[in-house]
Amino acid sequence: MQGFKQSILVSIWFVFLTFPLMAVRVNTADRIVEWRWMNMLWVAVASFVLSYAWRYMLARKQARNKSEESGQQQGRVQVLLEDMGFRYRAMGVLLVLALIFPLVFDTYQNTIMISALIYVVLGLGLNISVGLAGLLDLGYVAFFGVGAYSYALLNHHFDLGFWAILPVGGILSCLFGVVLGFPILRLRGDYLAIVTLGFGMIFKVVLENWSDFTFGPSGIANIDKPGLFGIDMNIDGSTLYIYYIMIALVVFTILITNRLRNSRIGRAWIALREDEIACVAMGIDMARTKLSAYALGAFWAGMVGVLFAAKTTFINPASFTFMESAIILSIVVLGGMGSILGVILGAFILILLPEYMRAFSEYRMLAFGAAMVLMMIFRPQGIISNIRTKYEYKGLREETDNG
Amino acid sequence: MLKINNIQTYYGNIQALKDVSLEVKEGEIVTLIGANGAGKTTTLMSICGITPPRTGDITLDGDSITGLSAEKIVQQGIVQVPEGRRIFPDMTVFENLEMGAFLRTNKQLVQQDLNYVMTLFPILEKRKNQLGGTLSGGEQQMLAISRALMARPRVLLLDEPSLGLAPLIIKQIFDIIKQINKESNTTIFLVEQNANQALKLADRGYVMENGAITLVDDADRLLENDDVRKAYLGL
Amino acid sequence: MAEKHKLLEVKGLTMDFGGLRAVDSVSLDVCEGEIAALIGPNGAGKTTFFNCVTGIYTPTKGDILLHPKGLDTRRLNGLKPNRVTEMGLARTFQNIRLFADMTVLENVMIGRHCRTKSGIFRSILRSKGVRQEEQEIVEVSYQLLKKVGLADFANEFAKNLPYGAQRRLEIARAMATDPFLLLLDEPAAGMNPQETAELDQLICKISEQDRIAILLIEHDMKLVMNISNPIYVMEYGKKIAEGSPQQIKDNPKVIEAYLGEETDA
Amino acid sequence: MKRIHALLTAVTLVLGVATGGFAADTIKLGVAGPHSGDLAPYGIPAMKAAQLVVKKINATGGVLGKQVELLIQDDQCKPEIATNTATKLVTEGADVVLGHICSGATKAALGIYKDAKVPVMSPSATNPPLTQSGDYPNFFRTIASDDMQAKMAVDFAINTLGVKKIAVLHDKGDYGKGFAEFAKKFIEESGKAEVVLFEGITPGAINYDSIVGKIRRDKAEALVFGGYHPEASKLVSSMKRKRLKVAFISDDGVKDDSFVKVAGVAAEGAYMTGPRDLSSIPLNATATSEFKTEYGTDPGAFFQEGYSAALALLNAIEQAGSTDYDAVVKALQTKYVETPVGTIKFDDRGDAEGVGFSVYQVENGNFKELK
Amino acid sequence: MDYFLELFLGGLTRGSIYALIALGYTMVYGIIQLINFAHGEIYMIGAFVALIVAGICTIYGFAGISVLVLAAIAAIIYASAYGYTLEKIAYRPLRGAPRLSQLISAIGMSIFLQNYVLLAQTPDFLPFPSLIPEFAFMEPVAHIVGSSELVILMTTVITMILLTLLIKKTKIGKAMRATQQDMSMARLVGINVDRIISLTFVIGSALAAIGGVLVASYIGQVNFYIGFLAGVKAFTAAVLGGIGSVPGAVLGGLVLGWTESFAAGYVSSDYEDVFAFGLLVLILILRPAGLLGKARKQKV
Repeated sequence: MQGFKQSILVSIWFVFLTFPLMAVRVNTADRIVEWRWMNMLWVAVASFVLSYAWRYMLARKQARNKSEESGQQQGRVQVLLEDMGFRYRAMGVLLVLALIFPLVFDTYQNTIMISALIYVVLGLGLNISVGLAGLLDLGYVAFFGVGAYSYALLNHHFDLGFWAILPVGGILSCLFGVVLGFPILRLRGDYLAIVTLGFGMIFKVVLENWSDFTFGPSGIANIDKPGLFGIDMNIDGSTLYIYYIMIALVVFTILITNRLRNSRIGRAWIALREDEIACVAMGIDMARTKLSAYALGAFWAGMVGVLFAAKTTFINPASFTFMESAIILSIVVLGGMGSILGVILGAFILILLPEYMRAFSEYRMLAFGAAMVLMMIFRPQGIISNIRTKYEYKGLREETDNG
Repeated sequence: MLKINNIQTYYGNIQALKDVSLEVKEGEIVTLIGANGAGKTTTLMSICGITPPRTGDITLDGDSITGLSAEKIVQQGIVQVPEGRRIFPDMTVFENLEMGAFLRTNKQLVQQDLNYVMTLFPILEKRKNQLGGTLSGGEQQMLAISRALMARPRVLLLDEPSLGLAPLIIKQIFDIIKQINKESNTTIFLVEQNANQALKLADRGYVMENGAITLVDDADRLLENDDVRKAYLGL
Repeated sequence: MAEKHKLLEVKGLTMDFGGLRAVDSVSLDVCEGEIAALIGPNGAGKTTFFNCVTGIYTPTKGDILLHPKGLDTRRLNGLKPNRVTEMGLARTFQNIRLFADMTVLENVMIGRHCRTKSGIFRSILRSKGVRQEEQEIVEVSYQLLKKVGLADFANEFAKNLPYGAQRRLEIARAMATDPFLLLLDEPAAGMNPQETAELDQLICKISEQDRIAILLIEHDMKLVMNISNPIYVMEYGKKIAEGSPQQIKDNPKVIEAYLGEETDA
Repeated sequence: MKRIHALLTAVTLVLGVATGGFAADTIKLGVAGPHSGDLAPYGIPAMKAAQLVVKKINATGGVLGKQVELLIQDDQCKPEIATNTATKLVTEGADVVLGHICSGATKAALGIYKDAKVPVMSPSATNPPLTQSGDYPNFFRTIASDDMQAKMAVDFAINTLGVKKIAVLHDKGDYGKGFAEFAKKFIEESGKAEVVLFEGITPGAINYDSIVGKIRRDKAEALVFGGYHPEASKLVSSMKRKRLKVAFISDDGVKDDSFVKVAGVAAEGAYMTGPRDLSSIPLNATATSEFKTEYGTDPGAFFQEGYSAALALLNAIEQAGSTDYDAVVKALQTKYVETPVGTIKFDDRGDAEGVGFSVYQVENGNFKELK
Repeated sequence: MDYFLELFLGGLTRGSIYALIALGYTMVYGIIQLINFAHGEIYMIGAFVALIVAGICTIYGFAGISVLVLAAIAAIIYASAYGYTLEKIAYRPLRGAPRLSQLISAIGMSIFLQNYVLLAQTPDFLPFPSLIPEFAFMEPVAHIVGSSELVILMTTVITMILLTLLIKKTKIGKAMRATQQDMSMARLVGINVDRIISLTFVIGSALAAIGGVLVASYIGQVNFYIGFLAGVKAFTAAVLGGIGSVPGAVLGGLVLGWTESFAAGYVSSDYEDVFAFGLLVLILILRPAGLLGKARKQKV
């Protein structure tokens, strides 16, 4: 009964709230006022129903928090994922699936998949600085842009090929990260976020204005696709080719970020995220560690930027807006900060879902925004929370053997 | 008047209070003493609703106040002077006092209390328009007590009013606590590390160790009790 | 008796925050093999003193000198915390500062960071040397966990440990940096008597077996009196007493500082 | 292993046959452009135009006796999404494509259409290299390219208005900056006037007072602006507020009813280039009234061009008698078609012949064509 | 000289708008340390509601400054209601969650609100009826300042004075300051902190709505996307001035406005934004807490 009353109130409140925007449509240009009373009914009904769902979910979340406090329990998936054997097998299956995917589906699907894979690498790269080292970067797309423009420009002026530039793009972007990283290392948290946001914006403005160098807003067209011993490929062929390059790049990225994460450097990043002061007190050089995380994150964006330019064959500053940075960040956070598998899943969901929801194209950004909020409220650890690394201790085995 | 029955308070997974029970009767000065980290501050925060206990019950005049929000508890007349004084640093002394009377609506009575605390601590009158953060430690403590008095508390909770203060000022402050207790019949629950001073002031005392009450007695007797000394100096 | 080798020598350390003098020309030595204690009522400036020594604050005045055995004397003033740790001085924190979302073992492994050196590229390549180093880190860390009695929890998240265990983990983590001097900030806070007793043994073990000198801040007097000598007492930022446990116990100034003025009792 | 391989081959074969083997019983018209996001106002009118045209044609029996099916895809004007969109349209079997709207997205997508042999017609992509570079033989447009407009604007300023000092501004976008750069080039080439100021303004900024002050300081007699109407209205309003009286000359992106309605009196006297007056063309009136009955408002930007492009594409298929690429392209290049922008055919680079351009001036809230 | 004055005033106009919006960021940040990324959208909703009210009025034949006032009142009410609801839905359930989660939620809300207005209304730019009576100054004053600028400046000044009075003099304002300075102490004196947080959102939103109405009537057009850039700029202003500090937000807004204006006037408007953000980076490097911000000391 109380819930009913509450829902009625919520319903009334939302009718009031949405009234001017939903019920009225004014076209001041043509001097037309349109009244849409039916919308109010929809709002009333929807908010009534949703408020029930909302309360139910909140109650469930609270119950879960309680049970976690008294004793922790893990989801079944999480347990399964921590089983190394299962992980290796699952990865093998995924890889096989990824390899036969383009043979089964058409070029469009491949193109979409390439986009998603690009975001996988971007997510994994940003995951290094945000997920592992805890440095919030809202201008990450700039590094992506550096990679894309390095290829586009070097290809345009010097006719350098994709394979030559792939590492160069990464390295340039990495250098760019170091140069930008230096002055802002002492900034913490939110300040870092706003400064990186500023850098992202400056980057775009420079792209737009420095016409002599970047060709300004009209961009660079006819960028070469990746070559394969000079074989001429049609669109299907080259899409397929790029798809496999992309798969290789993703595997490469996963391999290396995974190795980094489980290395001495990676542990230092995580420690930095957890507690800066304890971290330096343990003898970790904060400046160097931060810088390495920032620059390595940039490196992947640069690499995949090269591939991006090669895939679209045309780039202009419009591809490097703040929204892109926000989407990449959302991938990392939705997927689960610090978790490689999570980031991959996050990228697939955020990039593929809107693609396949094209039918509802008008509503998909609305849903996207709402999903971000709801995820944070009801599953803040992301789809897959970070999996703890287990280290093997040789001595232990010997001891038990002997004993 | 204020009664705590078997409360257990946790910070996350860590149990800070283990089955704590104690009672403060009307008009009394009761002190809770113990070494650092024993759980004294947590006891106060549990009473005030900032860290509500997970189990157990707290009553005021027989009515349960467990689980009430902090502002409701203030409304009931339980007001705390927290550890470290917690003056609003960027507000003037006068504004800090006003904040103390936040829940009160009778302007006349508030004015009356304002005059009262100004007579208790004449220095505050002088510092009226100075920012709270610029006061000295002793002045801040006086301000913190005055701010709490502005709420006309029935039970005044004091958390380590002697912390970091010079002996002379501690004495001054303890005298005034006594005065407050006498003049306006305010019940006082005093948490202190400075056992000698606190026990001299109080009627009764509780000794806390590791989140549990280990001794209860009249203050005079506790003052003589060697166990108290042990709890502190590990003799 | 021969003069003991001074490992840490602090001379006239002063720290001001704005107008507030939190530490007022405090001098203190820690010699080889000692378990020294720094005590005093709340707010006396002990933690600030620690923070100055470990490089978190740069002191206003005074000298902090480290005399590692067989090496040159180093002046620590103004060095960054990580440099101080590299020189062999490790610490724990009053409000436990573990890496909550890392496992117990990983926490200790972080301590090994400054004693290992594989860089980014070698980590990517994961050469034999790196693997060996990793294994060594794991083994050293594991041994340390065993020493503090946490080996069974190696793969738990640090945040899920009970309070007392977290404190011990902090000690293990600090030990992993191979210090010759360990600074413990209230290691017994929040522990129950049994845990405190275990801690007592652990600290003695560290001092005797590993030959690490210890300077601790502690409120648990029983612990302090049991294990430490000398004891330094601070009040209002100043050092008011130093000496053996017995001297400290009998020192009226100390008693006054702790229990309040007793003159008219 | 061998078995898996065989299976795979079989799967691919079956799928290949399945996709390739469908009998085409409809004519598929792809429509691509921004339908969401901040640039949606430039994409949606063309999309609606296509819907109107198809509805009308289907009602009268379709093309070549087949119904026309619309495949509508949103590209948000982003190059990377445009390539996905293009691939999607190609795999769905679009015979011809109306789009894309933004030049950048168009450039990114064209390669895919070219490989798939799909003729593409944009109602709005005015970037000159699209037709002039010769890289995109499958590209057509129903709008004149930026350089044509810029040339006309500059000629008008120099020869008709006789100004000597010109400020050239743009909105940093590909369209606006392209136009401005051409304008600058033509002014300098003419030798009759000088460019005293060439700058980009920030779209979305609260005011342009600084730049207006600068125009005054540099004593420009005319302002040539490349960009869209929201910034243009802010500029002219700012100029009016600041009592700066210089001729304002802009492009087709500004020749929009919204410009007059937003800027109000400040718009009076402003010049802009645009397709020549279409009101005399009967089809134009028809299209507009169709839109008004359907949606109740005035059509927005690029509606006429979109409508024309849809007509031209479908007409070409009808004329060619099939959806064969070469035949359709040939029909586009040879057969005239009546559209709201005039009776047009396309030259071999893809620009529409017969799309006339004029200079307009705002007079009493209307665009008046200057002969 | 009058060129300088012109730039100065142009910057002042811009800056006062930034300041109005920045106040919302700074007040919210001061209390719960959250970057309310959706604040720009609240500004946009304010402008849109004003447009709807003013549009209906003018279409039915009313005009003049009273319509503007009515529109402004509606905008303030609705923006406040949206701000209030925003806090309840997107931020309150996340109280105590990691900062990053809150920020993501805020970004999500920003995207949601933008698209909500896009779908419920129109993607087009809509003209805002001109309701401020134009009156002309004499030359050369006229080309430095006009009536719309005067309205903006006066409204801003009055709003700032009212806000200052509210914060300094009223009980509720003092409670807000107390909460900002020490949240748990504020609870201990009986302040309902949740209510104060809601109120902060309401006041911040109202200020943004005022900014929205001013801009809408000044530039004469509104669409669903205007909140983004304004939001980013205002946030920059807030950080520049020292986030959490109310006078800092005002100063930051003005400094940013002037920087942009002078950069555009004396250098080139091509790189206006580069100057704006460059200044931000520079100031944060030199004074990490912003111009008037106070560095929070971290307890070790």
